[in-house]
Order: sequence, then C-alpha cells, then structure tokens
Amino acid sequence: MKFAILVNEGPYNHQASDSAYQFAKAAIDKGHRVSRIFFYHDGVNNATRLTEPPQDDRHIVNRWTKLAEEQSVDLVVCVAAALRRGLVEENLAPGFRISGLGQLVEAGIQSDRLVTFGD
Amino acid sequence: MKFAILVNEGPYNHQASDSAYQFAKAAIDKGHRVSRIFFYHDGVNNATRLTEPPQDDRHIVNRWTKLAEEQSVDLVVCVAAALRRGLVEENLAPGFRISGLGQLVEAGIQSDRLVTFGD
Amino acid sequence: MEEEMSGTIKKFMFINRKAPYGTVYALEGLEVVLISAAFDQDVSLTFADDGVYQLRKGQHTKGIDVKNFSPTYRALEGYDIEKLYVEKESLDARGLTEDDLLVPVEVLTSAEIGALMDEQDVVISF
Amino acid sequence: MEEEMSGTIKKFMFINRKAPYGTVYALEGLEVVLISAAFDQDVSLTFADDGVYQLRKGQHTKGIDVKNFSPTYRALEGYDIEKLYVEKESLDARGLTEDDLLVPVEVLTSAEIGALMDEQDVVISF
Amino acid sequence: MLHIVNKSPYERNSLDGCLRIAKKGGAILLIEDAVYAATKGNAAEAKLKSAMANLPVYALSADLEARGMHESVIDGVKLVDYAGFVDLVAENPNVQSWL
Amino acid sequence: MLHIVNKSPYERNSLDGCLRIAKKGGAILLIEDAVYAATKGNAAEAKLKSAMANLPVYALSADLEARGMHESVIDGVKLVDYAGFVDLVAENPNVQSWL
Repeated sequence: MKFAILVNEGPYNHQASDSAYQFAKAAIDKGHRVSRIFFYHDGVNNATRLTEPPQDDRHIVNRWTKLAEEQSVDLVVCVAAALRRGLVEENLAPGFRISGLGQLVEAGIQSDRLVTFGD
Repeated sequence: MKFAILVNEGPYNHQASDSAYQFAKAAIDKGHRVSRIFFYHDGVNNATRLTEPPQDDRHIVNRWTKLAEEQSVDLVVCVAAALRRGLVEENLAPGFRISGLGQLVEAGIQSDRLVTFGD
Repeated sequence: MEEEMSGTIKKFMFINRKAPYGTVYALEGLEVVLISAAFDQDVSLTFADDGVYQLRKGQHTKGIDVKNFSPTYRALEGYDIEKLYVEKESLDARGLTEDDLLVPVEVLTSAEIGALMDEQDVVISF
Repeated sequence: MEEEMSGTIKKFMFINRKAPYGTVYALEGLEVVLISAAFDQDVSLTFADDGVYQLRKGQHTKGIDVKNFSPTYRALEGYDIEKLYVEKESLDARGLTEDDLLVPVEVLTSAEIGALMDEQDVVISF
Repeated sequence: MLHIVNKSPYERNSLDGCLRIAKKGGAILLIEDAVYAATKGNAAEAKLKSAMANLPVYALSADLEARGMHESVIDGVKLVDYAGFVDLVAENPNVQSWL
Repeated sequence: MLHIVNKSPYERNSLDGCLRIAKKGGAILLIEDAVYAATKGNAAEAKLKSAMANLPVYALSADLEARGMHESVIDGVKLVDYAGFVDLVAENPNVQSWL
C-alpha cells in the first residue's frame, strides 16, 4: 500500500515527529511504500540542518535524512509555512526539499492513505 | 517596576509571542522597565533571522530586534533549547543573545514580576 | 499534475476544530483548502468544537496586530468550495446560532457529520 | 552571580501540569528546576493535572526511542530540592495513589496548593 | 495573585485547574483563546459566574474583538486593554500563567 | 474509518469530539498522551467503556510503556505496536487524526 504522512509539529517539542517516524519505519518494514512526508505548520522545523541535540538523545533531523536516502521517501517542506518560521535553503537539511502546498493535496490524491501527526 | 518575561512558543504558530510583545510594549509605555525577555522551549524560534512572513503580516522577529535596540531589553535565548531546535549563532537575529537557563532564574530573582506566555 | 492523476476525483474533507488567532492552525488550514481548489477534487469543510468560532461574524484584529483572515471564508464560493458543514452540538455548546456566522453553512448533527466523514477518501484535520 | 543578588532569597514554585513525552515541557521544565538549585533560592515543585503522571513509577521509553528522564526526579534530593507537592484531586481523578509515584511527595488539597502558591515570589508553569 | 489563562475552556482544562486552585483575594485574567470563557451562553458560563463571587474576572478586550466576541461578554467581567493587563500584573504581588 | 487520538482526555477535548462523531463500524486508536484514556481508574473510563460497545479501542503499547501505564490497561482495550498501527491504517478505508 502507498502511504503519505503529514507532520504538523516541530522536533522535540511534541511527540508528533517521533510518532510519524516510527509509523513510517514500521510501514516500510511491513513492505508498504511511504511515498511522501509533508511538513506543515511548525512541522517545517524538522528540516533544519542546524539542530544539535544532546549526545544521549535521538537526532530527529538526521533520522529523517537517513530515511529519505535509504528508502527514497520524498520529504517536502511547505514553502509558505517555512518562510514564516525561518526555514530556507540556507538551513535546509539534506534529503528535504521546499515546495508548495499543492504537494500535500497531490499526496492525498496519489496515496492510498494520508496519516496526520500533530498536536 | 522591573518586569521580566518568559516566552515559551515560536512565532506565528501560537499567539504567545504576540501577546508577550504587546505586554512588553504596554509596560514600557507605562514607564515600567522590561529588563529581560527569556525565550525557552519552541520560544527560541523567535530569534531566527531567516523568517520572511508575508508582506501584509507583522514581522515578529524584527519587532523583537527593534524592541531590544530602542529599549535596551535583554533578549536571551536558552542555549540547550536552541541547540535542540536548530537555533545557533549562524541564524541568530540582531538583538538576541544565546545563554544558559541560569539567566531565567536570575531574571526571576532580579525582577519584580516574571510573566510567562506560552501554549 | 502528473499523468496518473488525471481523472482521479477523491472526496477530501478538511476538519476545523481550533479557534482562530490563538494558534495558526485555522489560518494555515484555510491556505490548504484554497490550494485544494486547483486540483478539481470533491472538497468539503467541517467546523466542529472550537472550529465553529472561525466563522464568527465581526472579527476585528487591529488590537492584536494579527491579520484578520475571516473574509477569506466568504471567498471560498468563488473557488467552487461550497460544502461547509457546522456541527450543531458545537454551536449549541457555545451559545452560537447560524445567524452569528459570516457565511451560509449547513448545520448538521454529530451523527450526520460522522456519516459524512466515513464516506471520505482523505480527511485532514487542523 | 551579580553583586546585587547576593543575599536575595526568593520563593520559587515550579508548577508541572503536563504529561511527560507527549510534549517536551516536563523534561525542559525539570532542566530549569535543576539550574535553579545553583542559585540558593527557596524552591518548590508542584504537580497538578496531568503533571502528576510525570512521577509515575515504571516508565520504559525504549519503544518510543525517547530518553527516559524520570530517574532525574529521584536525584532532586541531591540538589537540596525537597519540597515536592502533589495535588490530591489530580491523583484521585487519574486513579493514582502516592504508592504509584517514584519519589516521596507531600499530597495536598487544591486549597492547600492555592494557599502555598499565593505565598510565592515567582511561579513558573510548565 | 494574578492568574492568567490563555486557552479556550472547551479545548483545554487550564481554566478548570485555575478555578480549582486559585484562592480568594486573587484575580483572573482571560487572554487569547481563553476570552471565549467570558462570553454569554458558553458552557463554562456557570463555572465562571460562580468563581466571580470570590475573584474578580478580567478579559483582554483586544482578544475579544479579534474573535468577534466583544458584544457577548458576561455581565460582571471587566474588560482591560494591554495597559490594564500591565496594571494587573503590577498591582498583584505575584502572577501565575496556567499553561 | 480509523480515528486516531493523541491527547490526554484531561488536558484536551479531542477524545470527546471523537467519541461524539465517530460512527459505529470504525475503530479508535489511542497514541501518545491519549493512552492515559485507556487506563483503569481514569475519569474518562466510563466514556471509553461505553464507546467500546460500538467501536473497538486500540492503544499503542510503546506509549503505554513509556508512561509506566502498561499494567493499568482497561479490560477490552487491544494493545498494538507500531506494526499493528500500520495494519489498522491499512485495514480501515480511511483515517482521521483528532488534532
């Protein structure tokens, strides 16, 4: 089955991005395809390359980058939400791309299920 | 009277930083002193110089910078919270400084009132 | 739009459960709704819980220095987005009636909204 | 610490009203509490509403891949932070008792907590 | 003590926590989405009115206006602007935000 | 339809909204802080039990364990891991997250 995921909150502050990652990983492990993960609202903050969490904590941003590289998941950051919050090409982590909201609607059309994680 | 303010949420996503700004401005207009504004949790995202809100919207980050410059308000971003969220010297807006959590406790000790704005 | 999408019409429901201004979800949710109009899908909007406050007449945001986006709900018709549902139970609990709202809506019971929700292909909640 | 601060002892109360893990407030709130210990102030912690869940015994976070910070509450005593208050009404509503908590606390009624809160110089809520 | 509440009484339990714990002699200020609690016909109206017997309740007028609720305010709730908010903080010996 | 709830039944009204609107034939999955609703003696227990007559209720075990609540689960609530979460999404024709 083809899944798309919507992540509405930033890393660390809310569990949303953790839950979304665990869900994506489990879906892939079960043989499903995660075609796109769309980051909206504060969710755009998942895409900054500048985070430096404590050594003994998970690195949420790097985890997404790795997922994109190893599983060809399309990580899309909403441009309008990103501009409001200071997420631009300059601080964008590898594996993410910035694009329009149409990519979210398209994901809804093209995938079998769209699952939202937020606050 | 000497006020300190704690801002716990990022710009645009929650009204907290708007309310904190309006409160600070009103306090100064009434002749009080706002000695320090401390940014914690997602509040650290108020300090990024990379936001580009729509033209017809308020520019929350620039508003803080102007307040710091015109009223000598000490804008302090918590270093631990900032590292988790990708806020570092590289993307820090003018008027803000990154420092430790002790600055929050110190603000509580040295000010007459500490007012918190959050989610 | 890609080739594989041509002809696909899905039922999209956007559920609004948050009050305006206190958080950005109402505003950014509306931005998604507007974009969805370009995709020729079967789009509906549901307002429940504090989401019904989004449609309150007479919003004046000058005092909080935040943009008043409530006129945009009136523009939805121009985008051919005409299915606006409001949950009766949520209106009642807030002392509001249809007359308090700034656009014409269809007031439905919780059960009716539940039934409509069940029929959707994609449900996005803000 | 600056000269003007020497000798100043204020009553600081940290109020914890959020469950752990779903949001970061509990963890980052605890970080403030630990720092406050270095300032020789009169510090107390209150747990009310979902904040009482922070003290639940038996937290195992491996499955969600998030750091288990609950052992830190046991370390508070070593920082001379010994005033931990838990609201009885919040425990009761959640089916919890003192035995379910991982540190010794003083269980107080809402009214008693309200009275203590009134006496504080600085109240910070997470 | 000034108790500040900023969340809708429907969405969150912060007003409930405040009303349970706040002591007589203090004051309550409703800002942001919490101003809905100060409007007529809302489900929290009875709770708020009963609290008003012990504590004065204020609401921030700019937040009521933004939400189109400024003409629906419950009798007895006092409206303040941001300057009035500052005064409340200054007049009360301490302050708690019910986040 | 799968209804996902992620907030504590005390802090937010999202479980209430879900229980009011969710139709028979669907299923409810409690994740993150919403797993507290699946634990014995909590104030939402009666509501949840009554809902279980019409809809199966699932709870994410990793979230229960993180919160130390895995031994307090209400009888009849089914535990799932992340793989079971994926199965629930796949088995139900559509999904709504009650944010």
